[in-house]
Amino acid sequence: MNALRDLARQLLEAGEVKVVIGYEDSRRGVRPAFVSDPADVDRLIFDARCVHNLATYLNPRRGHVKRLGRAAVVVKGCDARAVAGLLREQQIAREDFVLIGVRCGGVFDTPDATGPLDAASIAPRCHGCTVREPSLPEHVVGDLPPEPPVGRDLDAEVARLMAMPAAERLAFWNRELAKCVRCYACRQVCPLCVCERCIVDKTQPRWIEPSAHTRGNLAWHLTRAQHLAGRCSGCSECERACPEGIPIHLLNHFLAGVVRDAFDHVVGDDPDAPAPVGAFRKDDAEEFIV
Amino acid sequence: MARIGVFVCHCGENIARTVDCAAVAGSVADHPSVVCSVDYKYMCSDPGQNLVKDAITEHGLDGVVVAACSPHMHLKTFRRAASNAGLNAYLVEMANIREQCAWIHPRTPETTVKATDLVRAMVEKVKQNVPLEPIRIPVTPTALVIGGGIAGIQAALDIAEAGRDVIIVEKEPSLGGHMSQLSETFPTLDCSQCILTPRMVDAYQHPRIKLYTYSEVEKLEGYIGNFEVTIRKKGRSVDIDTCTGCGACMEVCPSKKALDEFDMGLRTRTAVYTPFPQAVPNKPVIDREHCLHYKAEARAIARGKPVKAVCQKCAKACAADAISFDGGDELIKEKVGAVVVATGFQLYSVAKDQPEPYLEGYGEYGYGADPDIVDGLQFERLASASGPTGGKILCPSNGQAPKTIVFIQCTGSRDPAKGIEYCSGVCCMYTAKHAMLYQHSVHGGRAVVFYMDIRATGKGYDAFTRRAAEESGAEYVRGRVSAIYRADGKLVVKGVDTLGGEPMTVQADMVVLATAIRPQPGIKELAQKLSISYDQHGFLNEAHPKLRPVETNTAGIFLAGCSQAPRDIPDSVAMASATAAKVLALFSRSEMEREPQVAKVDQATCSGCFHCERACAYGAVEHLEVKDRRGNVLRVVAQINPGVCQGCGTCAANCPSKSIELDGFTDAQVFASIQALSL
Amino acid sequence: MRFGYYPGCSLHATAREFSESLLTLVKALDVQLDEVEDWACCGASSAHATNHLLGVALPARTLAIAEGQGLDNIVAPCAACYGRLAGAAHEIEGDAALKGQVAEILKRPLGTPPEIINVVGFLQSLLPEIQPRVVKPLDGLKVACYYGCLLLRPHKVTRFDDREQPESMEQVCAAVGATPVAWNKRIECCGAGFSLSRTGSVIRMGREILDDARAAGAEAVVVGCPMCHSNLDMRQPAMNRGQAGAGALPVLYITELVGLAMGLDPKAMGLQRHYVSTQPLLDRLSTAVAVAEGEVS
Amino acid sequence: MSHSEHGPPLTREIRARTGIDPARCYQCGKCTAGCPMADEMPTRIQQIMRKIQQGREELLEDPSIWLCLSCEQCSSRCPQQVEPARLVDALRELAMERAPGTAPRRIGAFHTAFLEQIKLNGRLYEFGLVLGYKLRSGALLDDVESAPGMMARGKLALVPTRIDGLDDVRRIFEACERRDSSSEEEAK
Amino acid sequence: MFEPRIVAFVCNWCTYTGADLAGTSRLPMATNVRIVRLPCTGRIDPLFIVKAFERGADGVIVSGCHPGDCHYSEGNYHARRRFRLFKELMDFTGIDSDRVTFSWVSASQGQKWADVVNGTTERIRALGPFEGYPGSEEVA
Repeated sequence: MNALRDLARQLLEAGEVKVVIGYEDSRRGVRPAFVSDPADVDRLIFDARCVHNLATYLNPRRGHVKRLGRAAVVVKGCDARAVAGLLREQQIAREDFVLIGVRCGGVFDTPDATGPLDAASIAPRCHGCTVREPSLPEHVVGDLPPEPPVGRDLDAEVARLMAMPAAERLAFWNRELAKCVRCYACRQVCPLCVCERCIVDKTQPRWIEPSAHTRGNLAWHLTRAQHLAGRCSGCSECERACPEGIPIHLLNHFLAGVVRDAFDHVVGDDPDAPAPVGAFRKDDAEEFIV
Repeated sequence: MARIGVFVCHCGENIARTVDCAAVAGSVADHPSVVCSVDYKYMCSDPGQNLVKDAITEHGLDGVVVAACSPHMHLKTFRRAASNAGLNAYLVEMANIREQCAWIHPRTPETTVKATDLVRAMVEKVKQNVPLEPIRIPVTPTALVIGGGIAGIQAALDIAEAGRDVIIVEKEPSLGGHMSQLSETFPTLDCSQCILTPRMVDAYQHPRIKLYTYSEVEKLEGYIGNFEVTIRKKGRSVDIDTCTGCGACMEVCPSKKALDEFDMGLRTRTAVYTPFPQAVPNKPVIDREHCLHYKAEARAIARGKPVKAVCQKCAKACAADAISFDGGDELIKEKVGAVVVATGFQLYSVAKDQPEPYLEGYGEYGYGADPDIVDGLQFERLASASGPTGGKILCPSNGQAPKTIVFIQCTGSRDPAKGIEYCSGVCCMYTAKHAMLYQHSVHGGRAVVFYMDIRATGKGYDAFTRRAAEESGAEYVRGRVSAIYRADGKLVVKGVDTLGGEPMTVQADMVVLATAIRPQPGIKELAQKLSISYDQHGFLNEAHPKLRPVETNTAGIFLAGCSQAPRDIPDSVAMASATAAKVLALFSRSEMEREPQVAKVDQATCSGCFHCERACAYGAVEHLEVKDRRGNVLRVVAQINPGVCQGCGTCAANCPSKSIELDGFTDAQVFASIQALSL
Repeated sequence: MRFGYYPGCSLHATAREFSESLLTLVKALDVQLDEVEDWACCGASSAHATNHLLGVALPARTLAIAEGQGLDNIVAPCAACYGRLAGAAHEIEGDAALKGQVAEILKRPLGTPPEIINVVGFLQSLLPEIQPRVVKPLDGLKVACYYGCLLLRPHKVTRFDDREQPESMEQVCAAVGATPVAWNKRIECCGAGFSLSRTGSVIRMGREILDDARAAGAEAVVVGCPMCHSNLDMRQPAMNRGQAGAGALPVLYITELVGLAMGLDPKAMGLQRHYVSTQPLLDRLSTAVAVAEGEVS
Repeated sequence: MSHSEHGPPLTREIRARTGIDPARCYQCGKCTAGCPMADEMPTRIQQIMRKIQQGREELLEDPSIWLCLSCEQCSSRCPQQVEPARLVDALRELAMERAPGTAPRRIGAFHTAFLEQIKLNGRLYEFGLVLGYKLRSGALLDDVESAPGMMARGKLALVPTRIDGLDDVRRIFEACERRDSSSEEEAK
Repeated sequence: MFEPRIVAFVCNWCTYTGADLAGTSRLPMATNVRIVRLPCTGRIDPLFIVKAFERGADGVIVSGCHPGDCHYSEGNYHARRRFRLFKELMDFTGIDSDRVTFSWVSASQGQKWADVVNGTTERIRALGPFEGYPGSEEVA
């Protein structure tokens, strides 16, 4: 914690950055904090409630954050994957910001969680985490906390669904997607939704119906999932942001599995690693094509 | 409100037999914004076309749908007709109610319904069509030919003869390439020099051909019709224009130890040299690795000492005063419209040291270290009248004529264990030639040819190999050689006769290895400079293995000769002429006209993720900086170069925000078709 | 320095001088060899030729024991044993299924097998120790280094410096003052596998090899394989029989040659056990040997 | 191996046992050219390869497969990396299982005597080997000259050394022989 | 009998030409399929398929050049990856991916095109109308 604050103070005092984007405590749990005054660095904290993927504030769509000036962003190993994604797609330039990596022992599902971090309360994305020690950031602070408890595994969740008869699965998703009110919170929070003009906002022609109806909803969520395939950093902020509690991250997680098995690619935090998007292998499997 | 005309063709009975054309025309007539809908026996006939033209003027149509055969058949026809009538050609579409309806369905109501649907869908599409103009790209009618071997010379001459300018870049000091090293050529056994030299001179003297020898391509920028090439002219130290080619410099040069590349190291040459007597231009160059002055200069610089003039006997001996030790490399820029890559080949070496990690030499052949184990090109030099032995085939070790000679085909080729799995194509033929040349030169000698298969598919080729076996009496033995070593002064060749099923050992005086053909060293670097692709061995990739064998995936860049795959002289020459034809077609007009089916980026909504760039096989996507008034870069967005874009639309489908449209198949057009057809 | 050690059957009998010379040598170099406990025969040259699994399982037992002993390498002087041990290690490493199968048969766990070192590699690695101890360089004794097959092949197992033109044996010999001759049959097989069963063939093959060595001017043949040795040494009279000008050509283990250069006692190294007398050769080097004996006794 | 389902039974069996696809052999003969036994083999190694491709069962009775020294020169030089020596090992293995006693008497005798020794002592007792071999092969008078020489040179131990882990060795033999019979059944 | 409506998205160079060949060879085919001609399978966005279903199609055919034959040399490779994702996603969301036929049909494979058309039609007939959108009628 002190290391984090000291570093933040140095960066601000040295004028290396104008703002440090990290986490702070609040009555309703942890929330993102924007610290621009060295005197305020003690607001900054990091613990298992720091769920948010702050990389999203580097997303070029967030002009208002940009206007705050050069930023230092606190990222967990998993968040760094999103930063790498933005770099990979030339959305941001590495020299324009500073990364403060934090060693992570797993996080809760929600930022207002209380009690111990255990199998029940830990976020599914922490399952089998390999990036507790971030590698992309120029600064890494804190000691490596103990191995996180083994909790829910999304693969199991996917398997459970795939085990259902197709009709049941369809019913499940129709039920879930029917709830969607098309508030696009999933899009807003996503660090990798970088489009200047999202496809749902394209009117000529209108590929995706904007009305909150299963047809448009399905089209929207299928499209969103595909646009994130091979790019999604797995932070599942979309799901947390969803006011209707739709398990939308499952779609991303499922496709991540497909990308891994079919294209032999796993999204990592190396900005220079080639992405499977807009790429192919001549021997990609095609058993589904007659 | 659009004004669409629909014209339903009977195609004689072809369509009318199963489709009720009148009904189709009738039911489409009251489709929204259809202002005229007629059917006629033969739409593609003159009266039929006139029907369309008249309707365009009469009804002021802004869209035409011809329901007839496949657009592959007549779309151009009707588009031409329409533009003659003053309607933009790209406002015309065809509904295919023949191949994909009338001919595959019985005469039932459903068939007519389907035909109507297809027409309606096309009407909906045409409503979304916009006028397009063919894309015109200015063309610089000058060709760059990389490589001055037979392929390069042929391409250059063909293009120049057709009245276009050509620039040849050859990395050696002379034109000619490998062909100039050959003694005779198969299948006619005429002398290589005799047929090649005139071509070299023609190319040299041609008013439309500019020749850069001892030069290499440094950089290529731009796109089809509009390339700019940077050429590195290596320091020659001899002024070609003032040099008279008298050769006095070579006589006085004290450095005589350099291995003669042209003679494949079978003799040495001086540091200032012309590669061979018929060299074009016949002007020497100073080899800075071996020249005493340059060696001293290098040493001095290394030690940080002042550079002093050393030797320079050649300069003193030069009456024309053409030699200067000051000049270094020179970079020259030229504008060209097309590029022919004819960089040729090198021979695989059986030596232990290999240029690529995946290649292995032949330890079992003593890595070819024995002086009497030579490769194909060395043998050519031994057999060549201008060669080190004046055309007598003699063992390098002792200058004796080999009483017994062994030729080994497929050395390196078709040998995955050594790293090369492909067939080199020419070895069967030149080995047969070698066997004949040997028999002509060493009477009563014994020639044994170890081969795997005889691949002699060219005209007169098989007869040629038969002659080698039957008339010249070369012993053809099918089998690979396991080992070669020297014992009691002989080269012991441990082979096998697989047809007889017997091991077979030959005591030979000379062994000739028909080593594999490999692309030139540095080919991959060149390919990267030209942004064209290559296979794992470095052979350059053609655009389509069957239908576009001399084109690359980069428009305006073409391939000739061994740069693309192992080839013999006739094939290389034919291929070179093919590239010339392609180049000349491109140069036939001052502007290239291309179908306007290209992608466009909506820069307002592009977020610059460049998924499009990754997906483009043609490198048509460029980065465009969007700047504010003060010139600060706000965003970088994608921009598509219409000259390079081929119109496949892969970028459009890859664009997450649908900020790319493909003219002719815009989202609006596709959307309209889907709407109409799914209901 | 310590190495694991697998003598193998023949070093206890037909190749006694090989083990004697090796042990004398390591003593002089104060290198310690830890013998694999209760090792069994590697199965060469019958097991792998008739039952693949057997050909792997037998040496695998030795590997497992050595691993248990905590040896991370094993010197296997006998080229046949070396081939079988290294081969087995290579195979079980490359084939998890086989590894499991063998482990089950052995009722022993199989981890990462120790590195198997052949006698040439062993001596090469010891050259820094050996060279300073060379009291009497072999003043240019012309030797034909004979690799045979087992040391060299399969290349993917032995990873010898060069499958066709190896040099490591020559390097060792040159390092102790001998002059390796260039000859052709270095990597040909001598047929030892058939020494008993097809003596005729073996004589033919051995003869070709010896003739080539002589033609190259060799005064001795140097080997690293007991089978080659017993073959070229014991059967040499038969090989030379009826060969005009085929003088007896001593066949030395490379350990013996190095030992002589270090002035070690020829008797201790078992040179008297050879069929082809080594005496003329010893006389040629007599002065050196005399000095050496003085030191040893 | 991807093609293990193709080809005649023998070809399939060999492919299954070695993981090498005999179809890769393109009959260049480099194996025969370098084979030290080529002159003595009725069926040359390259011809053996061809017969494996054809699945010719008579290979299992062909003495040639017993004339391979396993010197691996062929494998080392095979352009297609087919490893003929390895395939021949597999053939011998098969022959022992399916057609025992087809090995030329002396060679068979040698192998049997050899393995007998290992089974008995866990190590090779060469004197025993020689005796066993001679009894089996009937080559009683071969090499009589060398035996005494060996004694004199202390090269023939007169008592075998037995290892403690003999039952280990026995178990290994049993397991491997079991596998033989089982794969024999598979073959049937 | 249920007559499904099937939309086919095909590339201009291989499959469209193959379909023309099927026509010139007069190969009988079900009348249920309507072709949308596109330059290349690379142009096909999965949304085309989604939209077709939304608009009432019961089945979809997607067809282009065999790998290595693409007129644009790589378009079909990119398409193949897109289709892989889309197909898996259909299965995951329970939309029967049997309603979509992915195929490579070359310009010379008229018969194969006929088989694809008839096969798909039969399959969709068996599956019945597409009802992936409960309450579709609300806005339809």
